[in-house]
Amino acid sequence: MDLNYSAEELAFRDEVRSFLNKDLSQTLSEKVRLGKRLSKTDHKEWHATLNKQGWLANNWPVEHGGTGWNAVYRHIFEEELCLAHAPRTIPFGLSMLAPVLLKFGSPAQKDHFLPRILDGTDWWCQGYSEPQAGSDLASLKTRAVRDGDHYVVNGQKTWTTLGQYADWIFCLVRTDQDVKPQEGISFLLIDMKTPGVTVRPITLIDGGQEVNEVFFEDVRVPVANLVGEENKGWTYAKYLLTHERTNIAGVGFSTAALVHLKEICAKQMSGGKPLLENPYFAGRVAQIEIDLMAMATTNLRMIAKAAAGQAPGAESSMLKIKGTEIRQAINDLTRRAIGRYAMPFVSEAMDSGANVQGVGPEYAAAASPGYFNNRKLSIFGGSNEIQRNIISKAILGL
Amino acid sequence: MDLNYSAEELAFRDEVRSFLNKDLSQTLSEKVRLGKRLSKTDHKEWHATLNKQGWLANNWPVEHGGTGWNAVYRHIFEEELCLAHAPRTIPFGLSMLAPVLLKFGSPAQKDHFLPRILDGTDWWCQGYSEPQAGSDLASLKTRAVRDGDHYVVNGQKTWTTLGQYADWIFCLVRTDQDVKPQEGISFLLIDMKTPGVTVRPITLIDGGQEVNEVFFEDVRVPVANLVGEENKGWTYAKYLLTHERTNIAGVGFSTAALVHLKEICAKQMSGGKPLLENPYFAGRVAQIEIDLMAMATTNLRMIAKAAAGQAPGAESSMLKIKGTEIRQAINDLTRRAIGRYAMPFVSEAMDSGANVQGVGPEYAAAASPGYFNNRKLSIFGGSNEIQRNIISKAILGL
Amino acid sequence: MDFNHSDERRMLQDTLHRYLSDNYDASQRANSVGHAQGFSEKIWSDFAKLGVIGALFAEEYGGFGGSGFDIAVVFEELGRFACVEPLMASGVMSGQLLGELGTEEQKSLIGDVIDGKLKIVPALEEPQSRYDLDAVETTAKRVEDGYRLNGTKSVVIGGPSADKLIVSARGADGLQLFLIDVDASGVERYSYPNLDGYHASDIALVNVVVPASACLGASEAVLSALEAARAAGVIALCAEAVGAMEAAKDLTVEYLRVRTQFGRALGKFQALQHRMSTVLIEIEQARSALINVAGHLSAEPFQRDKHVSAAKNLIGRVAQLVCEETIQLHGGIGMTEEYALGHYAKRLMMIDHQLGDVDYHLERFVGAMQRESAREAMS
Amino acid sequence: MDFNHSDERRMLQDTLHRYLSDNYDASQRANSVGHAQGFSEKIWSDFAKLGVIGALFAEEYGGFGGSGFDIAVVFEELGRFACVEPLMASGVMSGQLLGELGTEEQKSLIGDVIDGKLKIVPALEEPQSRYDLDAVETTAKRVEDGYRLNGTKSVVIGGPSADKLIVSARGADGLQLFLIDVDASGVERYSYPNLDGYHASDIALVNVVVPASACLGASEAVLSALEAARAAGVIALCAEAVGAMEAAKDLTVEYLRVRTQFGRALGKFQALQHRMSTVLIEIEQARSALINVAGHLSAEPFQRDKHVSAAKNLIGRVAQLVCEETIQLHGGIGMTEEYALGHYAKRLMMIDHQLGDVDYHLERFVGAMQRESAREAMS
Repeated sequence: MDLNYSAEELAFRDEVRSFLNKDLSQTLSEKVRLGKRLSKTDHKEWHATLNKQGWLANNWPVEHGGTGWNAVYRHIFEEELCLAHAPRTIPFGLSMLAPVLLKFGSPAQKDHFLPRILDGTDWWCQGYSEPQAGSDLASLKTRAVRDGDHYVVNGQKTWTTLGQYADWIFCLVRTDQDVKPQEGISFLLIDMKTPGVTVRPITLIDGGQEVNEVFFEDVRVPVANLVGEENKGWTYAKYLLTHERTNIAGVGFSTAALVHLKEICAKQMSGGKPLLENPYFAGRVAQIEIDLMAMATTNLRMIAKAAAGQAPGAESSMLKIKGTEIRQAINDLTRRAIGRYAMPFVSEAMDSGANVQGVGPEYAAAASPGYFNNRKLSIFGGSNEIQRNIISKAILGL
Repeated sequence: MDLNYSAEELAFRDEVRSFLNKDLSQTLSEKVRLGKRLSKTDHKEWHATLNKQGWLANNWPVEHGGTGWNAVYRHIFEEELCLAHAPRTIPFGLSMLAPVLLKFGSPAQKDHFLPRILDGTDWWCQGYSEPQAGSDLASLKTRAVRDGDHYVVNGQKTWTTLGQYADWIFCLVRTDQDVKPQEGISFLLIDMKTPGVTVRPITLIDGGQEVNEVFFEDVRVPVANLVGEENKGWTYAKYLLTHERTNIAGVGFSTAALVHLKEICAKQMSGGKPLLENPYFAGRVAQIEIDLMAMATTNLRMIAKAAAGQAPGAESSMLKIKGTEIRQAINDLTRRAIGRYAMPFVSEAMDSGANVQGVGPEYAAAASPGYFNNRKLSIFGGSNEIQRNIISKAILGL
Repeated sequence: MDFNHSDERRMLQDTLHRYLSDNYDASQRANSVGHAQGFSEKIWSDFAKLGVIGALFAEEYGGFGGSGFDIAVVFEELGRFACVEPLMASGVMSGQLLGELGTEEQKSLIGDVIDGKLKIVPALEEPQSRYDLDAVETTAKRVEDGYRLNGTKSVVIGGPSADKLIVSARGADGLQLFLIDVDASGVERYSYPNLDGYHASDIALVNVVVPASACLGASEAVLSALEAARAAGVIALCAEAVGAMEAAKDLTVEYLRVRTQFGRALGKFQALQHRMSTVLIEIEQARSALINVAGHLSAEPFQRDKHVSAAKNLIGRVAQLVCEETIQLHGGIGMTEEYALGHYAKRLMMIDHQLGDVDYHLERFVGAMQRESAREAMS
Repeated sequence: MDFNHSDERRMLQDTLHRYLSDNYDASQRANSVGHAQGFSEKIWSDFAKLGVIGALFAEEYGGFGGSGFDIAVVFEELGRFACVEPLMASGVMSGQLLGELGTEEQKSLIGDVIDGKLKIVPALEEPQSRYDLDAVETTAKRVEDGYRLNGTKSVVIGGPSADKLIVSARGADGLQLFLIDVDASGVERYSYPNLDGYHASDIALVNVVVPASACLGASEAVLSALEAARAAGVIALCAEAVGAMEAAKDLTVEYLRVRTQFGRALGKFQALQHRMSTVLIEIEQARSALINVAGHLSAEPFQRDKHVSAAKNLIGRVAQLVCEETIQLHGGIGMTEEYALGHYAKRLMMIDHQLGDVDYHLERFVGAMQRESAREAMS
């Protein structure tokens, strides 16, 4: 039993730190720290920076341009990026589609698509959820009907994150109506510029537009864009969901958010003293820090297990639930910490590079929108209720 | 809208107070305040005192020796008794059996049994739960088979509160095996002295023996002791359960317990100051007091509704849940308040009239046992889970 | 004991309910939210005509209400319809302050307020004051025939539509209140919407000179008048919250009934049923806390303020539960701006940031509890 | 980074697990609980033979362990079997104090402790001290060749079976520790069982005269030694709690599987499933907190004590959740003394009353957090 990093791991951490020091611009990290909305350009620039360093695809094998890092290295890397307030990488191509292509894609698909993810040619988005499906993913209705060398796709996807920026979408579509829901699904790659594809952004209650509806009306997709076999899409989807859950606990995000919260508490005054000296507020912050200290170790234990080749199973559901609870609790305290300046909402002031005057201290603007935005954490990626069902089945055998 | 009592109600409250001042002995109220176990004699004496005053049967009609009070008067009465640390009256005869007899009993049963409840001749207990039934009451298995002028009863009841002191037990028994579970149940009155009745006390984790198993082996019960019609017992049982839920919120108990907790907090020292000056502990106490202030009003609103003749319905389930949560939270804080003296357990010192030396301050002994004992509040009388099912059905229509 | 509203009060509530049902749909709300000053002239003048503003004032000032329960019934309906017109700012708190402290001339303005012609808005809090009404750094310097005010008032809800402000300032005479015109020289407003659709202003006072007659009451009475005004304001906020909770709950119950997942209505899943039952129970608690505080508006200050803190704390906690659970039970749709739930959820959370949040009032309640306990120990 | 125990430590854990499985059933436990001094001679001497006591001490004192993780594996097993032998009292805390402060002669006693022949128990807390180790009112007056001790030590767990005590007292030389015999003149023990089956004593010291050689170390080192001893004790308590939680969870999962209600296994009800999943998640958190504190026993005091408070706070909260939820999910049967669940539930709650409860350690953690924050602001 040893809670410390090895010398090699520590050296790697230093390497990451000095890279961030050098290549992550202050402008960009300030935007992230203050919770501003990033532009498409911000995201693309950051991907390019990481790609130049060779660190963009940190969960791909080396032969495809990945780093080949193990779980501990990936953890160190992700944590350092969070603490330095680097932008998140966009996961749809890198960590969702790529693992599926690597495992189930044709050689032609791998050769064509993987490099384009790395060099930023293709921005991918995810076409899973549908308006009537929700947590019951397998009940999806978007249909793809074979017509010669094409599938003709009709239907609608929703909650498509950053779909408005995407060049391509990977979709689950129904190719057989007459079998059990899970058995008639295929995994299709669709060029967003194909006629018949329409994107409609959805405004969320934080005022941002990060998700979209995507409509398909007689969209013709070459059969070559089918991944794996027809009607086997559910298998690939489940494989993808396992990968989606890497870093599911969000320890790095929570750690960075807690640091930010404490900085705010040191500046906000309450009864003539810094808020962190108020026992009620300090008690709340302490409680979260205590929970986070434990979860960081739970996370490392699961990572060590994964690095040793043991399947994560229901543990990732546990991490998802606890991780989102902690992040949401930090968001909640951040909102509270601000006091009355948590109310003003100058939406334009939150846009990347906007020059509109905000209200109150600079850290105030994103607090309440951030609280509301992160309600999504317990809803998407398999709602926390679905995760509890998984735990009950897997560990309790109930 | 008026939150105050009327002049008549205030006068009645004063009358109750002066009665308690005069007729509730200090010895008895001290035992209750300190959470000691009451003896059979303690209970019987208190019933006799109330009966002498004419206030024992406060939910019976006047013609049967009751007070005829409305819901508000009953509420005032019960609250005053709690605040004065009077013992609870034993509800099995007074508030459970009696309403059933009054509504469904034969004239002979009323004439025989009701006066004996008042004058203390008969101590009743309740034979509902069975080992395999639990919350699923209707699945009970104790059988009564007709044999001439008798039923022959075989089976087992459990969780029979204070059954070791009882003279009689009212039982739900199965008289027809071949119909739906609810339809083959009858309501039977059984003399505990009948051959074949055995009582075995159950020790609970607080060290007390307040519940029992009751075994029936070929127990012969006169047919005259059947209440109402054969196989209609479920109707009577449901009627009884509604009555069991009077004062279900336990506002008076919680109020008295909170006063007791604050007295403890004023005496216990923490870091050289009274515990009530510790912001963390005081914050917890305040939170409960705030919840209790609101629940007291919720309770009065429901009482006002009941007094106006509106059926209580799912509201009593809400009161049961919130009421037990608050009482259990006060028990929890009382245990915490004591500090290390919450650990010693000199069981004999808790018995009524025992002369064994306790450990630590006099209020310490009952704190932890009281915490554990009151875990029952959310289990019995329809577990809080059952109450949530009721709420979902009734109000949500789910 | 009587938990029924008087006939008059029930009629007022019914009238307002019907009016808002007929007139305050999503598009009307969007108009008010989108309006540069955050309200609709039409709705405001209708409120005046319907007697909704008058219901917030006592008869002696030309109104026909002003009790805690009058405020409660009005604001419960406003909350139920997610109404953003700044009635609390203009109708409740400044009314209390003028009534308590105003000169006859100042009180005479209340008639215009009731008629909907004038909006007088309290501007009390400052960037560093958090929720303390007496942490005032704005200065009032005596000058010939009056005072010169300097300072900043922050997040003044209703500020953009205000005609006059009641500002607090500290000077040689202690803490004072002044009634000033928004277009007085040196008053600078920076206005913006809040997240919940209300509009507010940060207001800089730069050498604003006011006559002595602008002063409200004697300074020794100011703090207790501010607490009384806070009590009335808290009743309005709590009632608004209860209305919003009921609306959010109704939307959610309906959604659980009709939305199916895995072949069953969501409402058939026991885990969701049990969570929804908690929401119901806690909303009943919130309603009781509201009744308690509304019934104690004219009680002696110690008891009144204990109920103020109890209610604001409890309702803040329940509001968060309702907000988070109703969004979670809805899933993604509950997070879209298009769907009404979000309006209630945002308002419920922002109410916690007005007149003291859950912790602020917990701390005040603890203080009251400790004083009571010390008093009992002495007696 | 390595989350696996060393082979030796795993072997120790396996050995102890097998021994307790074979020897510590309900009736053996009842014997220990019912014993006038609250332990079984047989079990104690077996612990010594198996090396369980030795595992709690470092090699320099004749043991073969003594690290945080050694303590953790032993006490997790003791907790899993609801073992009431006072190993924490005699093996962990007094070992730390003797090791840190003892004279050579005093340290030489550790061999007998490891062999199971001697029990040395710390008697530190007093009726008014709550959880503060330095709130000592027991007095040590210098007399010729020694000290005279007067005072009361309260709820000394393991007191009834102790041969020697380490008592704290305050005198002209400040806070000091003394090693005294329980049968020294003036030592009066009142012994009793605790609710969880452990036995304890209240100990009056009435003019107890001890030689100067009974004193442990210099007084300026006492407080930091006490905190180090507390850290070791907290590791033992947290590990015991984790073992008890696992056992309570296992009983409950099994019960949910086999118990039917309304024609279905209880475990099929989604509301119960979801609550059980919370219990599981929080037990994982508790295990992580235990690992954190066990891994920091020899860290510098500030970091060590931050983990001590974090672990004791978190595990106290989780213990209450596990206690209350597992009883509730069982229903009535969970409240009977006959069924093992109650033993775990009671122990879990009583652990909160040893060496500082949830609030005590929250307050300490807050203090550490504030000092850290102030330090960062300065740098």
